[in-house]
Amino acid sequence: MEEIIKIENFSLYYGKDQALKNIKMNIYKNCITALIGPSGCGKSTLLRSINRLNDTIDNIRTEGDIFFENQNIYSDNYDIITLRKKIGMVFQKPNPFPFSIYDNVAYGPRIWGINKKTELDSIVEESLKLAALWDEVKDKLKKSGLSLSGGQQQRLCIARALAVKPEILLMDEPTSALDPISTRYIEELILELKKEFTIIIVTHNMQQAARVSDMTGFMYLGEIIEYDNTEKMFTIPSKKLTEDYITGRFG
Amino acid sequence: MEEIIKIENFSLYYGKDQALKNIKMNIYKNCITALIGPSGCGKSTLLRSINRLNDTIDNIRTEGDIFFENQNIYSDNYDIITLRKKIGMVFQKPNPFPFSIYDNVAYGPRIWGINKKTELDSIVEESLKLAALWDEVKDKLKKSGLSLSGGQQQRLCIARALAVKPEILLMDEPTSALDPISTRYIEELILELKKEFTIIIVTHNMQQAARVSDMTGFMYLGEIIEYDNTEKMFTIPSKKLTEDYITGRFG
Amino acid sequence: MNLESKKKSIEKVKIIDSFARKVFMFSGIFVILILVLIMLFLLKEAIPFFKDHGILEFFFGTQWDPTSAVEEKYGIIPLFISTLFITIGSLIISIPVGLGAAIFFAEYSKGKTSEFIRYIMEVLSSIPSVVIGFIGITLIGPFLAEITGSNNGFNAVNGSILVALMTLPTIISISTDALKDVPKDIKDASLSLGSTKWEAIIKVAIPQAKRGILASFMLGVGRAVGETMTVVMATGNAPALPKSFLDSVRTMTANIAIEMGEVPIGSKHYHSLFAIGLILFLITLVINLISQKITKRIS
Amino acid sequence: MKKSTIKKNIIEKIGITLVSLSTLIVITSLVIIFFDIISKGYSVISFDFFTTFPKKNMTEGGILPAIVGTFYVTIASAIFSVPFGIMAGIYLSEYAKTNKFTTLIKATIKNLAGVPSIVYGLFGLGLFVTGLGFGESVLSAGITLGLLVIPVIITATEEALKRVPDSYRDASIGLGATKWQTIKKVLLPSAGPGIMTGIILSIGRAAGETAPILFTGAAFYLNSLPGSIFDKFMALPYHIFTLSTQHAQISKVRPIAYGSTLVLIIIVFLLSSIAFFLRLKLRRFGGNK
Amino acid sequence: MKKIHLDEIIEGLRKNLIQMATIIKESLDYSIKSFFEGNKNLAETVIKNDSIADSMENKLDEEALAIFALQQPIAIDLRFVVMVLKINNDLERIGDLAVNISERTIDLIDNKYYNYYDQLINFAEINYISKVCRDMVDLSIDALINKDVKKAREVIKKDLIVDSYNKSIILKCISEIKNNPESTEFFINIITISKSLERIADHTTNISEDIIYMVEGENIKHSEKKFE
Amino acid sequence: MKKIHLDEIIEGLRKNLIQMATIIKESLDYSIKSFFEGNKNLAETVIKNDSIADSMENKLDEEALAIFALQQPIAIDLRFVVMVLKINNDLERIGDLAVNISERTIDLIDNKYYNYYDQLINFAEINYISKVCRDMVDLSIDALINKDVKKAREVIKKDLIVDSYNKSIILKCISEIKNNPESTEFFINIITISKSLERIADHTTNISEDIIYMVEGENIKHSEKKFE
Ligand SMILES: Nc1ncnc2c1ncn2[C@@H]1O[C@H](COP(=O)(O)OP(=O)(O)OP(=O)(O)O)[C@@H](O)[C@H]1O
Ligand SMILES: Nc1ncnc2c1ncn2[C@@H]1O[C@H](COP(=O)(O)OP(=O)(O)OP(=O)(O)O)[C@@H](O)[C@H]1O
Ligand SMILES: [Mg+2]
Ligand SMILES: [Mg+2]
Ligand SMILES: O=P([O-])([O-])[O-]
Repeated sequence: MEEIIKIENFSLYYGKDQALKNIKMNIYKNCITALIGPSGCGKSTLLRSINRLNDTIDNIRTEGDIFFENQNIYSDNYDIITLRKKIGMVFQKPNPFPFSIYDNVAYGPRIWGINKKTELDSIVEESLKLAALWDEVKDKLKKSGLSLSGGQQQRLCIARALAVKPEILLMDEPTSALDPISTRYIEELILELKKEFTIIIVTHNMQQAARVSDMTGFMYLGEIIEYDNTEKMFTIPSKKLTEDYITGRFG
Repeated sequence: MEEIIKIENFSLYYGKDQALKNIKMNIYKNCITALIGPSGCGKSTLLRSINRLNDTIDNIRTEGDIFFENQNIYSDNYDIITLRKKIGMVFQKPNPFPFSIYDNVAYGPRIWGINKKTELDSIVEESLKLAALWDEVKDKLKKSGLSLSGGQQQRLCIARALAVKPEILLMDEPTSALDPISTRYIEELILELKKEFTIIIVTHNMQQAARVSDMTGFMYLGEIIEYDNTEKMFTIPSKKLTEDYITGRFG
Repeated sequence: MNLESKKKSIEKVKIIDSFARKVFMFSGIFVILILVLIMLFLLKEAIPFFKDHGILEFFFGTQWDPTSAVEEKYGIIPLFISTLFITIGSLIISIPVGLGAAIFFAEYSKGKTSEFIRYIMEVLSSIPSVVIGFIGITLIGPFLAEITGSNNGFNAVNGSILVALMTLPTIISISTDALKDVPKDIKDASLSLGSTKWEAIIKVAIPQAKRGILASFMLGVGRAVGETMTVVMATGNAPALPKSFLDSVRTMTANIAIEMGEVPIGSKHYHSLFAIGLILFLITLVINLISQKITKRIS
Repeated sequence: MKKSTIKKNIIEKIGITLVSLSTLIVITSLVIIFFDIISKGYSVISFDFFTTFPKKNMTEGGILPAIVGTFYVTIASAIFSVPFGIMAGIYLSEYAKTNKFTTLIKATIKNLAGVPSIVYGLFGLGLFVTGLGFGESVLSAGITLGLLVIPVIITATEEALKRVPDSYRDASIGLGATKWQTIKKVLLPSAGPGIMTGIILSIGRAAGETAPILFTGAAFYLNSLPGSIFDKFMALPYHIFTLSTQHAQISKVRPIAYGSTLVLIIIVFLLSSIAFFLRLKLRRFGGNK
Repeated sequence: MKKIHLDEIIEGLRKNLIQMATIIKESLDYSIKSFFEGNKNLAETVIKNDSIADSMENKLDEEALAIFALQQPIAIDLRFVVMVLKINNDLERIGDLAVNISERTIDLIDNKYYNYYDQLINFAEINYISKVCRDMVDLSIDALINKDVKKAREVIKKDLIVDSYNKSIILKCISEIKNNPESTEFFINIITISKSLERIADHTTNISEDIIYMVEGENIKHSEKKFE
Repeated sequence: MKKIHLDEIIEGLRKNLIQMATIIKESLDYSIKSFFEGNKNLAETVIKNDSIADSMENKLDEEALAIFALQQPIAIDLRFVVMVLKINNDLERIGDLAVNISERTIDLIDNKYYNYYDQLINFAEINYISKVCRDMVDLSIDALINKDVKKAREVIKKDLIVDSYNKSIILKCISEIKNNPESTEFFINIITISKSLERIADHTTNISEDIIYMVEGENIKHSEKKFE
């Protein structure tokens, strides 16, 4: 398997609090990697370190490197704007912009200077198809994105992320605000998207990690305790801590 | 098994929308009964019909009867205030009052005219012990209930409900706002409480219904589709709809 | 979308971004400076008076008569007491009525009605103070005169009623919001323990909304203290120490409004008015700080 | 039913009666105010009332200069306060680092919103009228009113931006947008109605304020409309004030006073209605908490 | 590393189980054929191929375990996976028993125990039992493929026939041995083969019970309902 | 609150499995005893008690299934429940084989096949094999109770011994039959018993492999590592 991201001895501090401790981890291409662990263990922080979205927070400090396409994204002069284009993100709560469905998806391409209607049209259609939403919304692209149901909104957000043709998709608990049926839809979509994208997903839902991911990383107190293929993690984890956590015998 | 509640041909309308359709269902004493079903199928509505908390909503209309202690709680002149004392409720989000831990638990007894300090003290202690929270808070009863963690808050709410010595506890997705570890704690608490109380729990989490309940009712579009003992429901449900829902093959 | 060919436009976008940052920073700092300036200016214009006149007499003097032929008196006490009369008088009316109405709006009105009520409050709060003052002159004054038997109704009672009208919308809308922000859950929790709805409101909702309600009172105080035109128009404006609510009063704000038009610029009298302005500023500052402290703890 | 339950129910009845009474008091007051002003003011309202100057020592004629003056001074205040208010609001909410200094600034601005308007009047007199030598003029009064409402606009902008969920910012930045692009394309459109509401309310406030313009430019009577921003002006609220308290023949000008009051009330009523419905729409549409 | 929706995963598991069944059925066919035809090569093939069945069994077990761990099946899915685990085990045993038969066949051939074919001709029952056994295997695999409860019940009924053939074969062998002690090895081998066939029939019965459980959710093992 | 519900359920399952094992062990002990002592009553008890084992097997299966459905175990818990399913199956087979032994014993007693005890004395191997078999059962149950991988590996090693005893027993029986055709029934029964014991040993080996898998997470079935 080809490595697409290499995290090397990466640490992150919020002010004086160390939220990530010496993370070492390789993310493989076209794999779904799940991050699990108790609340506050640093899953979201790690995810947001990969597209440098943490930069928007004051008072943050990092050590170590994260390599993407063999370049250290934490080196000076690294082009973060382009990085964020290549690494899309989907959030916990569906957060479509208060625009029409079309404009939501077209937002990214427009930001990136695409304004030709025909070109935008085809990007919008393609992205919505990829996100398995096209059939449901193709007749109401002008309607507000907020008029959709929760699950559809989340797929719209996925389409929006896909519209700038990223290579990696980061998902931070993408189904925790959804009901079980929408959750299943999104999970299947994720499995579908794997063919073309590399996906990293943070989830509180152990079964979800089990169902969708190829690799699973278990984090605890800012560290990666165990990182292995999912089947192994859920049948024969090698660390006691992992086993205790996934079997609900924690604390 | 002794029946504690009998729901007979109960229907409920919000204005013109029928939210519950001809529900027939007996709740058994000292059993944990779980209600599952897709979003909007009427689980919460049914739950709130049992302690007549739906009365707070305008424009509501009911048909049919619910019997508690062999009295129809929907008959005229039925003493709802006392009914609610006998049927406690725990909500989705932990919602302690903005008082001290002590005053939270003492609230119910005080409402019911108990003001003697010694008496209150013993009720508070007893209720907190029942809710498996005593050890964690006994040294800080004067602290605000809001200073506790989410899981502790929920147990405080349970203690608060127990303090008026109800016979039945209604729980509406009591762990959906909690992390998996706090969820486990609450689940174990629920199993513990079964010895003394009858519990009805609404949950979105199928595994939770499986883990804690003795009886499970599957609702769909305002109807009870199947109601049987939990083991049966999760191994050999008799209705195709139930099987589709619990195995995630819905819609 | 060929990324490499967009490299240039990325550069452009970045330049625009940093330009925008500078513009916002500049205007932000500019506005902030101006606001700071106000405070400094008040201070600057007030200081000559204190230097010249001394602080003690200003604060403890019981007579305000700057234009006296005999001896100019700059005692703020009558003005201060007047302000106190109006503030307390208005709050005596507006707090119970406001809280009562807020409870009604938040808990006992529903759907369309509650939206309509919110609208009414907004309209009420937007009525300019001159209009209220005008009502004081034309409606309430004569009415008070009739029932008290005095020759006109321009006194502290009139002012209090009018200022109460001005503070009511603030108190009602903020208290209503605070009560409405109380999660339904928590009231349901109370009901499900066997309380009546009233008990749930009094024992749970109000404690929960306590800070918001208190903040609304504080803002009411702020408004009452700072109200100018209404008081100028409806309280008679006698600069003497009031003895009862039926006396005519002259609040600090009214005093500035009445005298500022007539004073020679740069005179001691002129600076004395700035001194009153500074005091007003400080009083409202304290009130605001308190209310901010209260509200901050809510979130 | 149990005794305790009966007692609870009686207490509840009394409580409901009391709060209903309070509500009745509030609504009745408003009705009385409107009824009084409308009933006594509508008779003087005519086309001429809006288009002519006052006559015969203001016992007759219209209120054209007062309306125009109010319009001018309100516009002047808006020109000054709106752009700076919005930009400062954006700066504080989006750019300023969260530290003690920023917190202090925000607190100060909130405080300034609560400072009595007469104090602004003092400041305007001291700085613009005399200090900077603008004299009593549209300009001095406009800037004074502008300063009065700037905190309102800043706060409204800030709050409207704060209501835009962080996830919008994250989503936009996550797609590779710059901060400015995010503000322009996502935040402002989302916060727009909220900011707009703030602006309209502050315009209403500026139009109705009397105290700040008392000594910064409002005139008792002028026989011409202001020709430049350095001219004095008549203003509707000030006009009402003078007619009802300063005029020698109070009873003679009373109808005109009523008419002016009615006009002023209608203006602010319209403005606050617009603001209200804007906010309503915002709440319905946005749901973006 | 491939992940698909639960239905597809279940379908994959089913396919693999059917493949396993096919392998086992072939093994059994060959072993019976080798026995009747005295075909040593064929018998050796059966023995050699057993490792394929073994590794297939392991693979299926692992797959089922992975489904438990990763998909957490319930209701019909759960019953299916549990059934796979059990049927897998039965199939593997049938494979082993086919190997037994082949081993006995080789023994018979290698040691040229006399009157080989003649004796078999006298033994109608050994022919019958192997035919019924093969039928049962076919039927149970059919039942598995088509979730056909009727066929599964047929299998269960046939088990009694096999038992009675087995008994009479053993008795016959004993009397043959007594008549002609020189044929002891031969007939003991025949007994072993017959017993193996009887065990195979038992295992097809188990499989059928599992299929019924899976489809109808009713456990009829060790119960009186078995022959309904 | 440290207590964990799942732990209790798992513990309950373990207890029931151990109880099942105890029942089976007793069955086996009795059947071997009845064989050597020619105690028909004892043999009949074994047969009668088999239904207890059968219902126990069903109960355990159902329990395991309920755990899958209701608790959705993963990792160690999952391995444990799967192991229970398998061991349960093996135990039940051991029980069946014990019944087989008892049936043969009764046959031997009823038909008064001659020289009963004398023949047994000549047969050291039948004594040995039953002893080793019982040891294996004991050891594997011990391994199960104490999650003792070492003991489980011991069991697996002993399987080879049993196989060789079984072979020599069969050869010996054949030669006895040839010498004395009248004893055919007797020796064929002995062969059956020996084979049953050999199968029992096989099942204890399975059990041990499952225990190793549960504890160490390593599947050694059909693998070369088996005898390490
Ligand atoms: N902006 C921030 N400033 C300061 N500390 C923060 C910030 N964001 C997160 N933290 C802290 O960093 C740690 C890791 O937080 P993070 O959100 O990454 O956890 P998480 O594993 O995603 O948790 P959850 O499952 O609850 O989302 C926590 O202790 C948290 O309190
Ligand atoms: N106060 C109300 N007024 C009008 N309709 C309502 C009200 N509350 C619920 N409903 C409607 O009644 C139906 C049942 O709602 P209910 O909340 O009982 O569902 P639920 O099964 O609890 O859903 P969820 O799992 O999302 O909590 C839904 O269609 C809902 O829209
Ligand atoms: Mg997180
Ligand atoms: Mg609900
Ligand atoms: O493995 P068995 O053939 O003895 O069940």
